[in-house]
Amino acid sequence: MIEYILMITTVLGAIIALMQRDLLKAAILTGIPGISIAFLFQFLLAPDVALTQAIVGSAIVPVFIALTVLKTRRTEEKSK
Amino acid sequence: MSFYDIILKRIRKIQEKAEEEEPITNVTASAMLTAELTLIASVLVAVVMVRLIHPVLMIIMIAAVLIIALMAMPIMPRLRREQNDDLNNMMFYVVVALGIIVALFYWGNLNV
Amino acid sequence: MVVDSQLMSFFTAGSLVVIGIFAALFLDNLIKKIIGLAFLADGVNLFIITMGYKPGGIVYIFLPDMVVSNFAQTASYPLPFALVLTNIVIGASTLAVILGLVIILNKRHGSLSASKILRDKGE
Amino acid sequence: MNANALIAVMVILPIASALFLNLLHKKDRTIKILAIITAIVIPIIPLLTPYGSHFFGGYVPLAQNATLAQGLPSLITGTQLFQFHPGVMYVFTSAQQLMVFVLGLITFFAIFTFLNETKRPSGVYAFLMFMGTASVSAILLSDDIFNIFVFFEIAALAQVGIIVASGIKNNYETALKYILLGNIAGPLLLLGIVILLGVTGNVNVTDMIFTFKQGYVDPNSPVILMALALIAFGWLYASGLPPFHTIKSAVYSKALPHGAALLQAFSVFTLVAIGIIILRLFSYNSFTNIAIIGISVIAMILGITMAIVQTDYKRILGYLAVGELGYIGIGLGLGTAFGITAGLFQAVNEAIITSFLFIGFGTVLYKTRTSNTRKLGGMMYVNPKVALLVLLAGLAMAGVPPLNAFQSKLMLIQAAIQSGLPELGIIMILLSIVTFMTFMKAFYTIYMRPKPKELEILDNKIPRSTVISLVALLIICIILGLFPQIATNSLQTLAAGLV
Repeated sequence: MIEYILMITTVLGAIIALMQRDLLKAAILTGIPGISIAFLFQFLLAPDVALTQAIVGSAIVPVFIALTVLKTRRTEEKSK
Repeated sequence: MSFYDIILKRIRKIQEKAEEEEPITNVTASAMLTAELTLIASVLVAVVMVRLIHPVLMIIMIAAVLIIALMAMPIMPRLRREQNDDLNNMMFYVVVALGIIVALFYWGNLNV
Repeated sequence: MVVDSQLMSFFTAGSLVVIGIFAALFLDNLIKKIIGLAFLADGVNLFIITMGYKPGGIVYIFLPDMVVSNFAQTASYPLPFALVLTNIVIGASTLAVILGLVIILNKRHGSLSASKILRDKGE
Repeated sequence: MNANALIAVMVILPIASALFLNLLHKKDRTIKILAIITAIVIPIIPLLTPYGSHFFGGYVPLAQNATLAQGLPSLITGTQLFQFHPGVMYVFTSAQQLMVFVLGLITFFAIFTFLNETKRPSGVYAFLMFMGTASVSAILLSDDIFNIFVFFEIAALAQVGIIVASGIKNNYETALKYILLGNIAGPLLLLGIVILLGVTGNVNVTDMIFTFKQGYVDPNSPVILMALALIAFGWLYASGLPPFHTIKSAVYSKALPHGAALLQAFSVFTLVAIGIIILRLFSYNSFTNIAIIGISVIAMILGITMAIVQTDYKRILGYLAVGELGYIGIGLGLGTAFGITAGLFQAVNEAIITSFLFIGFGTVLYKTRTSNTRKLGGMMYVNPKVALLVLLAGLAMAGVPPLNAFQSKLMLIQAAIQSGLPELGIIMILLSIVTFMTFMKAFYTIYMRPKPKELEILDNKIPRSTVISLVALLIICIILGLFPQIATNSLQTLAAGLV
């Protein structure tokens, strides 16, 4: 049962992260699909991959993107 | 006014519409014309390969290609504007090509 | 459970891929594009893992107190998992390169909009 | 077990020397010597290596492992389990020998010209060149399709690095576009690979073909068609066929001349390697060849017609290089042994000739710092010898006897006529004439027409090493043109194995 919740959070988290106007929020919310996918890997009998994904997907990728946002600009400008 | 002049005039007109910052010299116009003729000729020769499917279909398609080419005469300026360096444009064509390739392989496996 | 969890996992991976391609195609902001591409890679990884999953199987780590034949029958297929480990690392390093380029471009143009800074330069 | 270590050295040596070059930063003299030595050694290794296959970690198939094979029950020795390749396997035949040799040669000339045209060779540029060479030779050698994917990604990163290191205007934008598109194509290629893995159970191409042949899986199942389509899509990205021809030509035009010469060699050999994999896996599907021919014809037409209307001569060369890729694709797509031989021979020739052209036109950039044909002119009086060499390169690209592309294009046309498609021959002749016309237009505007007043020519004389490289490439062109059987004999066996 838990895996279905994880799948739903994965997809919803991805959509929500892309719907943010504040890029920092989007960057942080990128971690939600990452960590849900890590738990999914655990459920799908891949514990070692789950560890790697938990670090990369929930920590490294959001932090990289957040640092980029902090070094560039916070909000998404209107596209012409 | 011969057919050549008509094509040349239309090419220059479209170029002036297309890119104002780029000066229209004789070199660019004649290059455009060469590319145009190369395009049409090679497409026509390529269409001849339809004969492997059906000869009559080939004749119909060659006639259709000729008519379309003469209708939309300066194709090359438009084609050049399509193949620009804009990322969104390239991304669009890439995704479209992905769809086309997948569809073509399924179609071809059934029909070829 | 009536619905096969493996099938649902495949659908999740497919939807992640679709979301990623949509974001890369239709969102103008570069950060959003990059996040979408990260989702695309995640979806592919999830697809691979789901492919190696065996319903009702066990983890592919051979513990000393296991029977070999029983392990061979019930363990999930480890090769895709090794591929995913490689792919996660590749994705992270590529992401770092992309973000570095984005920072430099933002310094130059003061913008993150693909239609502004990655447009045709007419050359 | 015939584990042939030198095969691995072909990939490991460039990577090792690249990492080592990165370590000793700012020691220009040491870096120069080391890079030159490595660049000389890289083409020599394939000539010394005996044919065979290398199994990483010594994981040979059970059938070849005498110690394990004895005393195994028949339920293992009887099944395909006995034949499977458990580890990463590199195959080295005469065709791979020729291609890796040519790739190493182009790497040598690129490094040679780079080290003498730049004052301070320290930095990541040589590192990236060696990494790209290593990954493309691995793509050529590897029989393990996931290994090919990994080196595909490394090659993409190395190409992006070469663009970024060039320091030409707007190179960062082009690099970002290239890597963003690569992040769409790469995962989809991986998706196709793992679909094959899921269906056949392993990533070794030989084993996949074995499973197809033995009928363990249905080769016409829609899942495998999806894999075929996705792998073909990744192939388009790696080789720069449409819809990636715009970004690929932009990539060529944003790299320094020696870098561009190397980049086009990368894409040519990646096209050949992954195209061969596709043919080996999917040649049972008669639509594969048709699709390859169609894509190649589109690439030729779009590339060459777009090359005519450009004004930046590096962009012209980039589009011409993309258009010339179509000849190779047609050779591969014809499906006959003669056609595939012609295609591979054309690949070798084009890699040589296009790097010849890039390095030759690079002298113009070196003298004037501009690549816009509108601002250029009168370079003939500056250095007539180089102008003559560049003209010969253009003749070679157009396929004028006795230069090498003449032989391969003749073979391609013969193959097209033999397999009942003379239209392809007509298109190829027409487009090579237009190619020559395009080249002559660029050549005229750069070299022959009177020099514009506002064009100032720097008085730094062209390094002798550049001229030496050009002459050497010309000699290779003439040799391959006079004795094509040198190349074709070594390519025939691979081509015969594909049909």
